[in-house]
Amino acid sequence: MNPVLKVEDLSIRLPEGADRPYAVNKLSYSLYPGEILCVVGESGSGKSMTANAVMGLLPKAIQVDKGAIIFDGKDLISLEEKRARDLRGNRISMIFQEPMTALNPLMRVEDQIGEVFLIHSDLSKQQRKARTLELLKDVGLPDPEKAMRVYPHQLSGGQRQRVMIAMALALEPSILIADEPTTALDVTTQAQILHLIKELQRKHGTAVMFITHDFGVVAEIADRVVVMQYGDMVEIGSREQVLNQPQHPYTKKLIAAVPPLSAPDREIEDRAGQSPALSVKSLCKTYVSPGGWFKPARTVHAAQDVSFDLYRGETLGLVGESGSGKSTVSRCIVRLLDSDSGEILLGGSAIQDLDHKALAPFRKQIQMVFQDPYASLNPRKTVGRIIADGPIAQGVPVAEAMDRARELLKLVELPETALDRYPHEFSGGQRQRVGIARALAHNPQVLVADEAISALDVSVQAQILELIDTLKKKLNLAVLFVVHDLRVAAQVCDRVIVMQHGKIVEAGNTKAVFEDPQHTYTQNLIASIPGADWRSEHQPTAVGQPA
Amino acid sequence: MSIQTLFYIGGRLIKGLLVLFVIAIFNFFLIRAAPGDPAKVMAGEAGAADEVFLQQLREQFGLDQPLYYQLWVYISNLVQFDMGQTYRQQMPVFDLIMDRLPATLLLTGTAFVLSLGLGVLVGVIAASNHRKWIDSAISVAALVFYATPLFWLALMAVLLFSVFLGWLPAFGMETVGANYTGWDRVVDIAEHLVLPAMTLGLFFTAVYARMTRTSMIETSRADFVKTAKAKGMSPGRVTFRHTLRNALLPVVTLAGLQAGQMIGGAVLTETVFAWPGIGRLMFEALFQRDYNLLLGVFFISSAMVVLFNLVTDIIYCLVDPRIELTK
Amino acid sequence: AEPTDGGTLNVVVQPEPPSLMIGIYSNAPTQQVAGNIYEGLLRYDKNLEPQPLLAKSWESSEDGTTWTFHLKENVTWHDGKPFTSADVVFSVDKFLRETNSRLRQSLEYVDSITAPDDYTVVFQLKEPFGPFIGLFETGTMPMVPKHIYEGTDYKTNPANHTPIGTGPFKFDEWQKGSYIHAVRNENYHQEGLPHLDEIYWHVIPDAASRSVAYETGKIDVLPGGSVENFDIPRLTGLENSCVTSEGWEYFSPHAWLWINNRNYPMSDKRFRQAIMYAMDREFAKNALWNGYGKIAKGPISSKTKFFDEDLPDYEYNPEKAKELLEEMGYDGTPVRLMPMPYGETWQRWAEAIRQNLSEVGIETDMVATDVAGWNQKLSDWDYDLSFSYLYQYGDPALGVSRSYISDNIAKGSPWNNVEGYANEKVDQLFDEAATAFPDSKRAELYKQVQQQLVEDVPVGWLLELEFPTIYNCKVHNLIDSAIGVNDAFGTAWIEQ
Amino acid sequence: MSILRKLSTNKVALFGLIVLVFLVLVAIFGPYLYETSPWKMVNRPFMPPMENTDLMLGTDTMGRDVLAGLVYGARISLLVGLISTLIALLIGVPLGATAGYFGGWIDEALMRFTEIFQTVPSFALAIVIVAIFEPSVYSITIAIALVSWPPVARLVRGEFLALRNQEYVLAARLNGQTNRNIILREILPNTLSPIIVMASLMVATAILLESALSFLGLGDPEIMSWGYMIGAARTVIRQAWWLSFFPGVAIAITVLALNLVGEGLNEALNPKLSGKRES
Ligand SMILES: Nc1ncnc2c1ncn2[C@@H]1O[C@H](COP(=O)(O)OP(=O)(O)OP(=O)(O)O)[C@@H](O)[C@H]1O
Ligand SMILES: Nc1ncnc2c1ncn2[C@@H]1O[C@H](COP(=O)(O)OP(=O)(O)OP(=O)(O)O)[C@@H](O)[C@H]1O
Ligand SMILES: [Mg+2]
Ligand SMILES: [Mg+2]
Ligand code: NI
Repeated sequence: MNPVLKVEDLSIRLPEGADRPYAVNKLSYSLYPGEILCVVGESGSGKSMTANAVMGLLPKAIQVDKGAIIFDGKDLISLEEKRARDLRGNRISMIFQEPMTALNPLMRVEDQIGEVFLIHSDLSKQQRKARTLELLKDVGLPDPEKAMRVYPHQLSGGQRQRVMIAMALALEPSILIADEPTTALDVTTQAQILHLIKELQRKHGTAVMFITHDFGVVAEIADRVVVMQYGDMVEIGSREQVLNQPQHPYTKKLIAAVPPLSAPDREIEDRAGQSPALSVKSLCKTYVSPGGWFKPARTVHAAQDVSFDLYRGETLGLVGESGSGKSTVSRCIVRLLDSDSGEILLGGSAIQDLDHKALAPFRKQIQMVFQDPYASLNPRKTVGRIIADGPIAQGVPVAEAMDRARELLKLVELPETALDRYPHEFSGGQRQRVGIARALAHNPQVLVADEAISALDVSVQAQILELIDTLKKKLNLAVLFVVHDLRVAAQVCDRVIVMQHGKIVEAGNTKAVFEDPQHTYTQNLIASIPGADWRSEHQPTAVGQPA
Repeated sequence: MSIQTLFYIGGRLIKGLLVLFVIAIFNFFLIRAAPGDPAKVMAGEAGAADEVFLQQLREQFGLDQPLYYQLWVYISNLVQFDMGQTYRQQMPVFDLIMDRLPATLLLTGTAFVLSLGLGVLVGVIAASNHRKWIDSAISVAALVFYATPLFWLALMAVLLFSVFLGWLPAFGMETVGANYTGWDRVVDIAEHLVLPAMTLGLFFTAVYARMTRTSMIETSRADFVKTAKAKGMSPGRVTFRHTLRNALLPVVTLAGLQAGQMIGGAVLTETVFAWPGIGRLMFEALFQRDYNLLLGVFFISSAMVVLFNLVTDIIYCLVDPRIELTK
Repeated sequence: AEPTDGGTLNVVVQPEPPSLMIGIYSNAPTQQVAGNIYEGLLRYDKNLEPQPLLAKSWESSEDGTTWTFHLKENVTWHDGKPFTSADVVFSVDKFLRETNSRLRQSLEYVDSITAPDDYTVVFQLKEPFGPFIGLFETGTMPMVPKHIYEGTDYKTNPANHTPIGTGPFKFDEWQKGSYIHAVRNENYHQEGLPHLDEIYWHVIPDAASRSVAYETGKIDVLPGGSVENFDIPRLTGLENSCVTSEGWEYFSPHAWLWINNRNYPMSDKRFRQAIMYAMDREFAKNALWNGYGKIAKGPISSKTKFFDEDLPDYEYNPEKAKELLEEMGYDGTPVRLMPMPYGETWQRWAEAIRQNLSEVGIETDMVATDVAGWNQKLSDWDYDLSFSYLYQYGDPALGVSRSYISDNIAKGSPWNNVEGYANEKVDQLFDEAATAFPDSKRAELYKQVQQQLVEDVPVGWLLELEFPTIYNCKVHNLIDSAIGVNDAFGTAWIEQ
Repeated sequence: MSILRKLSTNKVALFGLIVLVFLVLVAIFGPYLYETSPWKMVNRPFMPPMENTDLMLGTDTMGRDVLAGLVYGARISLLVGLISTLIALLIGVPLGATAGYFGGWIDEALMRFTEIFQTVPSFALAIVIVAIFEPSVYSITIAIALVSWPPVARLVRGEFLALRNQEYVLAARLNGQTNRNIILREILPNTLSPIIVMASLMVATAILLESALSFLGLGDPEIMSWGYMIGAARTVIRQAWWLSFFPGVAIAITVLALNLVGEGLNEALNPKLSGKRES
């Protein structure tokens, strides 16, 4: 079979002052009709650059240095712009990562899709409308008639991504390039979209270049896989080959870092006699977004009758889809939010109604690690101050607090020299360590980690998870681990709580919940995990251990 | 337009009226803080005056009453949309302002439309030639106009176009005494309008051009522009159908804010070009301590600002489906 | 050349008058326009000699206490009603007594006004009043129609908006902020007059725009003071541009520096004299007034009757000023200088004087105000040095004494004895001079007053101002009386 | 400082910066070159530029040295611009910070208050304030400040609204820091860049405003400023173009330089515009 697309010795130069000279270096591979080729690699490895080069959408400052991209016998790089335009959106189309921003907010769905026909065909208005409707039906939008008339902001993320797909497939292109199309979506939505892409690809025989950093997704849909690192292609091969017998050490490392889906056996301590470090009873929180003049107020029950106990030395997972209320619960617990009703007992004392002053002593006992390693550190403060400011605010002398900060840095495995540096001088993983050190500065008993690893690359995730685990044991912490990635939950949590629409639908020991989910929602959730089959039966590799 | 929108507009109007009301009170006291009073000014112009004359005038104007009473009278009249009498011209303030308002609206309206149209056009040209010489040329020109004092431009324009070249009338709104009617009159007014509208508009053209340029450049980096390009659209089409519409949103907001403010900003232009508008009226009223008139002008121009802001909001809502006129 | 009829005259009026009802509003711009609509009984030629207008003749008794006026018989108001002696009695005795504060003071000397018949009016004075015959000019004593105003509230009478007079031009339209339009009065009582068809008074608030308007031919007449002095040489240098300083004889504007005599250091005569020596008035005249005007020697203008030629001069002499200051032991207390907010020239003048004073060691703080604030501060005596210029109205009793007699020290007006100078001798001399008879006796008394005042320097006399009127040479006979452009343009005509 | 380094890579901004530094030097040291005041009448009036080497830019209506006026004026124009901006910041920043940080009715009340100042046409308000409190350097500065703070308040409020739920702010709250500390130490430093950019542009606007007020005759009569010079020269523009030309150019250049620097700062501080990827 002849490839539909051939990338030959492609090098893309980065502007001066970038972290490396080439975004993509001497890249060669082919894409065959009807196959799904996954391009994986960590952030910044040049995945998007390749895709953009194919589409001719490279930023002005970035130039193709050498090489060719052959499509239909023509080199896309040297092709004159007008001819290339005829191919774009017609023979080759693309969908992007952020469904929220990839659609023009000022145009109706119908017009945005219709535009493709307008540019590349001479269908009449009626025909365009009919085709658009058909497409929307194809991608499984509920009530496509109505969907035609709405604006993007009136659709959910998954729905928008469906619109994008409809747009991309409008003219039955030979190639579809999908740049991380599911990264911003929920597991269940992700599963649906992946399914949709696969189905449409089969139906139309489209060749798909699928960019992702998630090996689960690769396992789910790939025919062949390209692995990239720092602009180099380090490995290429069939899915089975790459996933199960990786050759290159980098690939091995990446794959090893993916936690298996099955929960390891854990010793279940009997807590009967112990008193919980944190006890939540019937917590309720409702958001009321104020209505305007004659606009009905919108109420969201983000937490309804949430109860659980958390003991020292255990990790309790809080899982559920986006919007299920996980963050709400964790923020109520640390009193960043005021709950409506229920009790929060910290070491036996009720803290839910304490005011700013009375709360101060309890602040030391419960601390939080945040999600975004970039947003959670004040860019204008040195790492030392970031860690020490909490104790200083509580009355600890500055010198003492700084000494303690130094110790903490050692604890989270950062060099002491970090003390006087600013957050932007650190990588994401290192920053998250600083965040943890800050949380530990007060010697808390309870640590709440809200999606503390979601923003990190897989390999870094593993390190942070390990750190938290070590610290937990060393300091006998009670950890509330909020996470949406079930693979992670399965690995690190002793017990899990599953939330849906603000309610707890299932709770229990991790292994029990994963192996025998009781609630249909939990079952559904687990089934949606991409690549669920891959590595689930595998012997669990210890977290973070290099393969 | 939905009922909700109507309610929204109603609500905004009520809020606006409240603001205006506070402004009226604030201005009332502000103006009374000035030394001198209208009677003195008028007596002063007479070149001779005694206490009797002053007292007569004050009585006539109601200035002999205690301040709180004057405020009460003013506010209770205002609530009935009566702004009182001017001291000098002895006519209802409202009538006088309405006499002058059309001139100002004509001037600022023309300047506004011109500057917005031209500014957006130039801004788009600059943005689509980002980092090329034409972009630099436009940016420099816009900056120079932005940095040059308005009155200076006005003076230079008069020198050049009226005195040396003799192409355009230097002042006034129409040829006095020519008694043109119909089309001739329109042409006559248009001729008079060119210089003041140009000087007033140039600054704002620069403002809009700069703003449009920045906004266009920023928007052209948005994901949906990439989507549009990925559809295989020509750059022109991408610019006009996708980038421009989104890039115009902040320009619309700014323009709305400035449309109202322009009325106050026209004082300079109206003075240099002897344009019989309310900017000049305000300036004169201030120095004549014509309290009622000054308050009236302030009230009306603030009302214009409120009105323009509301109109902007409505336009914004029409352009941007994400905004709902409900909060 | 022979006058030709017809044509439109375009004049600048600055600022826009508050009203055209000259009986109530006696300021300059009002008179400039309304002087064409209303008339007084007499007008004055450039030597201040009375000429007939609504009165065709007049005579006084031997002792100067009874004045009889014979009115013209063919005069009608603009609305067609005849003008009679009843109108005169109403205007002077009722209307103006109530509304015109300047005339009211002079009318104190009048015992009664009677009309023996329709065309005769008799003024009976309590005692002889020197300047009496100088009171009949339009701005001072305009005739207003009795049939319209009698029994109404004069200030709010709607007719104030549509003035009705007897003058050569009829009010037509007032576009507020733009122009005032008057048209020829077909039934004017002087045969063959007026020559012009119509007059436009243009309101152009900016001085530079006014001169452009003149240059571009939109305006024919720039009355004195309507353009900046700096522009005068340029404008008069234009082709077909004429200029005259005439037409200010009646007013003879006299500029001086108010010196607040109440406060140290101005309370010291030597300080005030030092100021006189410190000021370079010649420079100011040349740099600021383009050489127009004449340096004022004392309180009375050289154009006014009773001016004393032999007064001593205060020449520019900083050394002398310093000596005087030393002599008085001036301690360097800074004084406040409040410029007159009447345009650039006055602002510059203040800057020049500030510099003059600083050179002899008097430090000044400038106080900026606008017209209202300036009025207020002067009337409250809250100033050290300031400016003013006042009209002389052809007679010291009308225009001079008011600034120096101690009776006139009263807060609340910027037009009286604001400097707070009180000298019994001066009071007495002024008082006698006003009612002395005949003129030779008055002259003697005024001479004494002038000597005394110049010695005391209650105010710092600056300049006898001249406001040259600039006009297109095609306009003829523009100024034919002592009040110039403030009088009617009845005899003016335009070369076609 | 990295901002300076970034600025120095932007040629246009660097040019603006150099001009600005030069102006500041003139403003600080220039007056020492003249022993006497700029009001001194040194020669005959209306002397054109270059006629006398001592008076390079000629003399004005009263024979005063135009160059001396320009040099002294630089000080005043820059000072009025700077101080009024400073005052505007002192009003706008705390107000915006309080409104944005606390939200709720405090925000509502403060924003209504701001709205009042935004609704009155600002130039007109400035005129009235100066006229009423009588033209002096103080009243002019205050009037300019009073009409220019609302945008600052809005900007700061917006920034605070956006930042107050940033995770590092939440962390500070969890740490038990006081509201004052959070506002001053955590949030405010992170809003500085847009504030600096806005301030640099406000200085420019303030200089223009001052000159516009002077043009209308509302300048401080005690002080030689560029605005005064144009205002005074406006009536003689036909006789002596140089009198309004040079101060006009001085204003334009200053404002231009400030704008260039402001824009440069904006580009350097705002990653969205710098053409580089955010990270
Ligand atoms: N507009 C740009 N200007 C300069 N450098 C860029 C630009 N866009 C990307 N780069 C650089 O090019 C390299 C490759 O980036 P690319 O976007 O292809 O990575 P990626 O693999 O898609 O990463 P991610 O998973 O984060 O999307 C990176 O080093 C990045 O910093
Ligand atoms: N400040 C708020 N005002 C109104 N509604 C809110 C607010 N914060 C959250 N919500 C709503 O409450 C619900 C629960 O939100 P929450 O952030 O707790 O979810 P989550 O489980 O943490 O989701 P994610 O995985 O996306 O972080 C959602 O429907 C959300 O839209
Ligand atoms: Mg990417
Ligand atoms: Mg969350
Ligand atoms: Ni609607």
